[in-house]
Amino acid sequence: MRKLINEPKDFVNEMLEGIYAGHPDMVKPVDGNLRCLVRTTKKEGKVGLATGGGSGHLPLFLGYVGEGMLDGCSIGGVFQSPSSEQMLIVTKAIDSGAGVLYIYGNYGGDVMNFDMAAEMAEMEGIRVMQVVAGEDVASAPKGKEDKRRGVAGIFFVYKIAGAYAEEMAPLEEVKRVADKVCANVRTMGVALSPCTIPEVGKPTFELGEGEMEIGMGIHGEPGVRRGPLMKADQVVDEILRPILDDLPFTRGDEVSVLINGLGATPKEELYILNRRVAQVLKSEGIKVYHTYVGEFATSLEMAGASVSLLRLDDEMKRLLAKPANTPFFVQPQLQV
Amino acid sequence: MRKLINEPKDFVNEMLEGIYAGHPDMVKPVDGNLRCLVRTTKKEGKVGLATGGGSGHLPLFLGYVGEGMLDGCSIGGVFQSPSSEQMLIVTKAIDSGAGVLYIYGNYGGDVMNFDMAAEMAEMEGIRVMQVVAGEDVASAPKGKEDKRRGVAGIFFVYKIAGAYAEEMAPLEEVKRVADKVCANVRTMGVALSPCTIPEVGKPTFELGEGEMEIGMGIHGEPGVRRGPLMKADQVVDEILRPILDDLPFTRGDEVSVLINGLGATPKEELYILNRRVAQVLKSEGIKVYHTYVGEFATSLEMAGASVSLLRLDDEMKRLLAKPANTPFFVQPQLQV
Amino acid sequence: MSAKNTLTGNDIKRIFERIADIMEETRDWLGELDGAMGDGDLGLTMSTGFRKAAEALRDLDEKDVGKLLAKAGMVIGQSAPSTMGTLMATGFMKGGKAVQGKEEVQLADLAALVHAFVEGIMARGKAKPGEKTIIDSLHPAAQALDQAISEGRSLKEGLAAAYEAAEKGVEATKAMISQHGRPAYYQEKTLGKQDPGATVGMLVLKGFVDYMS
Amino acid sequence: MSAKNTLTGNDIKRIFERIADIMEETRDWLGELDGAMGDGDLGLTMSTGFRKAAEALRDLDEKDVGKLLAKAGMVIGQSAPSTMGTLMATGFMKGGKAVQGKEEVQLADLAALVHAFVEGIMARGKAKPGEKTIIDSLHPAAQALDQAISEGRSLKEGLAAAYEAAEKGVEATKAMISQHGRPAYYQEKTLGKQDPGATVGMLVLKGFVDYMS
Ligand SMILES: Nc1ncnc2c1ncn2[C@@H]1O[C@H](COP(=O)(O)OP(=O)(O)O)[C@@H](O)[C@H]1O
Ligand SMILES: Nc1ncnc2c1ncn2[C@@H]1O[C@H](COP(=O)(O)OP(=O)(O)O)[C@@H](O)[C@H]1O
Ligand SMILES: [Mg+2]
Ligand SMILES: [Mg+2]
Ligand SMILES: [Mg+2]
Ligand SMILES: [Mg+2]
Repeated sequence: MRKLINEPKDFVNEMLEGIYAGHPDMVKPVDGNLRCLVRTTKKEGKVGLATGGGSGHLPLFLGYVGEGMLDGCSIGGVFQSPSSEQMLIVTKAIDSGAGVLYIYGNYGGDVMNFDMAAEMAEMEGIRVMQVVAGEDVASAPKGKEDKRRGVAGIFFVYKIAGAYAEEMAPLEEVKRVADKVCANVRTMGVALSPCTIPEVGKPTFELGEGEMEIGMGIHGEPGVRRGPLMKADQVVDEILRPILDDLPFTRGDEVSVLINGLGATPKEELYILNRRVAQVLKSEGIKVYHTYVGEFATSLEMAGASVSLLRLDDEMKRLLAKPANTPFFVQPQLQV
Repeated sequence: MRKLINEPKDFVNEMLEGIYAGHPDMVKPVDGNLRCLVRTTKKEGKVGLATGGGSGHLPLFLGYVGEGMLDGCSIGGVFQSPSSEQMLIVTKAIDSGAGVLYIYGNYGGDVMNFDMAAEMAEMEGIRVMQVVAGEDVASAPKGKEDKRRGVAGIFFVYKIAGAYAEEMAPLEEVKRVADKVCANVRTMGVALSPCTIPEVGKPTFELGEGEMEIGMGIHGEPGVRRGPLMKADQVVDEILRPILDDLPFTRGDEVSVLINGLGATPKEELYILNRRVAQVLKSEGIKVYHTYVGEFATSLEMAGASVSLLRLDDEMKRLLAKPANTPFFVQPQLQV
Repeated sequence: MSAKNTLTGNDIKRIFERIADIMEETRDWLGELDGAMGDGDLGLTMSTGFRKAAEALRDLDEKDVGKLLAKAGMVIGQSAPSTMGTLMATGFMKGGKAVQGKEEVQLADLAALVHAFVEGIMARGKAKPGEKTIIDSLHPAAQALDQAISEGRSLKEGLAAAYEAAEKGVEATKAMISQHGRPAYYQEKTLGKQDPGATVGMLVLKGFVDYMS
Repeated sequence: MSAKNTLTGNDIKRIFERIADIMEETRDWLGELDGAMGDGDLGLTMSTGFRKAAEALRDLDEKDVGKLLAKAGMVIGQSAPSTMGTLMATGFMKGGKAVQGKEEVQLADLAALVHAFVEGIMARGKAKPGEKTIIDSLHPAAQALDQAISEGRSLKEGLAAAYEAAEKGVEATKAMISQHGRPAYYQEKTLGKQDPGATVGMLVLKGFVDYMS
């Protein structure tokens, strides 16, 4: 293992201690519970936005807790769901009477735990609604959208729902917009190398030096095809086509682009991918409103990248453009 | 090579095309010359801030061109200096009468080319001053500060000089503050794996799976010690001590901390390092004003990290806190 | 210990110790079963979860079998928040509710417990029999308990029948295609493989059977 | 071609072709020399730089030797912006300036050229003799040219003496400790190794010598 860590078993908690030490003005643990992270400030009457998920995906999930985005996050072990109890703790901490919206990725363990947490919260008199993000077109065919994994595209859900909640929109409304984002975002990725869970100590899967897997999930879930590593432009063509065809995105659409690195892939390469994405979208007559390039949802030190497209309407565009300020993502007001 | 690229020889230009495609509102090439990048907007009477350096270090160098930071950047091949001609082109494009300040890292090729560019610019009637950043304590002993390599700490120089220039400070003043930052910042790092220059195709150096090199430079320049990989806390202790002793940083000092990933190291690990840095600083009685964690100066897909400390005074603190908005770095106004 | 026809809270505590032992003994095997199409953590999560549950029960001054089971579920859910941990939490909490207030449970109570357990899991996981999950071992087991009651069997005989039905259920999962969790991504490739979660269901029953003999 | 005692712009153009060939022939060797303590790009940058320079000169309708040399320097600087590329750019631009306006150069002009070249490099690189750089081959070469002039030698003889002095200078760098560029980080470890930049200086002179014979 080529890792800068101490004891593998302390990986998550020490990472969290580093986060609280680094951003004391922005986030804090609930009652000393490191794995229940909330904003330092709470706005009365605002809908609380909570997420949660396994560790190992920074900035996901906790990295988006902050102004203009989320209010709290429950944190699981590496690639493991947090418990429903943690989720309940976060829910109670962030509710200020307007109810709480859960936004999380479509993974069995997370879904069940958030379901349980929602039931418990309701029993405590907190209104909870849920939005499950699943936009990886490689993970299930069209028609089975509800089986799709949630990957980097959840960033758009956080960003847009977060901006709306910040405007004091009511729970149903925030949920409506969050659902709309889920319905309009699509992602597909490619992996070039595995990653190693600290407590496991060996790679999650094997992938030879000259190999890639198209459509692989962020925990190493199987993709659609494994084969020799292709040129960047070919890779883009191969992952962009299913995205475009799925929604489908058509001439005249306006989209926001997210080029996401999985961990070990340099930003230089992400921009080489973006070059091709921009070319293809241009030739398809699809307009790009704003491009995000960087690491938004990672798998530890996995090499690879994903491309997400969000089809915008005026409402989503207005909210996407709003400012945000979290430990991992800062955006000034964008020109609309 | 596990790389998402097309032809190795097109690596730099295609990366740049991706950057221009992704941030058309923020940066543009000078007269179609991809390797001469400037801000889209120009403020009359403002001192122009230019940097330049080799490719392969994103966000360095071009990533800090934008509001509140730099005005232009000349871009070299991977790990190679840009030419003095490119520097001159950028200088002419960003000068608006108030003169231009060059801020760049202390590497032979860059120094000579910027010197040449400065001479040529002076011949064209543009006032040029220079600030050379070199803060890697592992690269030369105390007393030989002028031999030190410039690494991630240059971010602080850009940030603070950029904020000052934005306030319309004159050239001499911006240089004074930039020099002050250089004098007060120290960095040291550790490498866990090499990187591969696309056109070379094989790793820049060998480093076994369980090995690390303390003090290695961002192009693989030799460090102070190679040995078996240690625990994160020990690594921090070993690189923080020379930093603290060098300036020296002492009880009562206030610093800004920069934990920088070299490319392949996950943010989780950077925060584990930050945890220990915060502990040590606390025990030394050194106050932390603001912590930056992420990738600020990389070496393609090299694994490893560096720690930088900037000793603040009121002037530097005020300027560090100012907002910035570039393709790779966004900061809202911080609380001072 | 012969002709024992009821289980008290104390028995339940010792049964959880036995289940924890079984999970520890089978840890690597469960890990391998899960690793084939899943993330391979099942051995780890189940041995940790049941060990913690057994420890929590040991220190608990509580006679109500239902409350003990609910407590065990909560502990497993917190210490192993994986799919199976969460399903065990739901199952034991729902199952516990079905026998709440009883300090002794008979075969009929156990049947109600397992039925509630399975229904809880089905609701939580939005799954039904035949989809290659834990349901495919526990649902037949519940039915076997019903049958044993109608045939007037003893507690020991009933549990043995339930275990046997669960074993057959596990075997039957080999012919099914995974519809839930990570293995579902592999679809047809899951044919021929036994479901790890169903295996866990069977092992839990084995804990009861082992304790009775 | 015997007893040729001046060089015209045309000769200079052909000398650059020869130097480009030499850099190509020695590319791997230069790469290895640089790779030992540096980044190993020297073979690549020098073969590219001199080839581009030779090509640029070929197409140039210019008789002024000084301007030709300055142009060559500029092209090398642009196409090979490494340390050596930049030093070559500086050297040829300064050297060119020293003979500007001349369409034919004699041994004395060449001496002035090499002196200006070396001084330009010293100013640009803030280096002096003995610090294990290109200066350590070219500075002795400049002195050898002075000596040859005072001894009344021919152009060919003078250049041969300069080349010989450069060769000795390269040999002498083995006993020096690097003070500049990447190798300087290695300090004592650079002992025993010949300096790659000094080697390039010697090879440039070899281009002149080869052309003369
Ligand atoms: N929705 C579901 N309903 C019931 N059982 C399920 C469901 N999803 C998965 N399972 C069961 O869970 C088992 C895997 O458990 P576990 O290893 O804990 O999952 P994970 O590690 O992916 O969270 C499967 O073999 C299957 O029996
Ligand atoms: N400051 C300097 N002044 C003169 N020569 C120098 C200086 N620094 C380096 N050199 C010469 O440059 C050579 C290396 O050139 P090059 O490979 O182009 O460097 P780099 O690749 O590091 O830019 C050294 O062998 C040395 O002769
Ligand atoms: Mg599992
Ligand atoms: Mg799991
Ligand atoms: Mg070199
Ligand atoms: Mg070089």
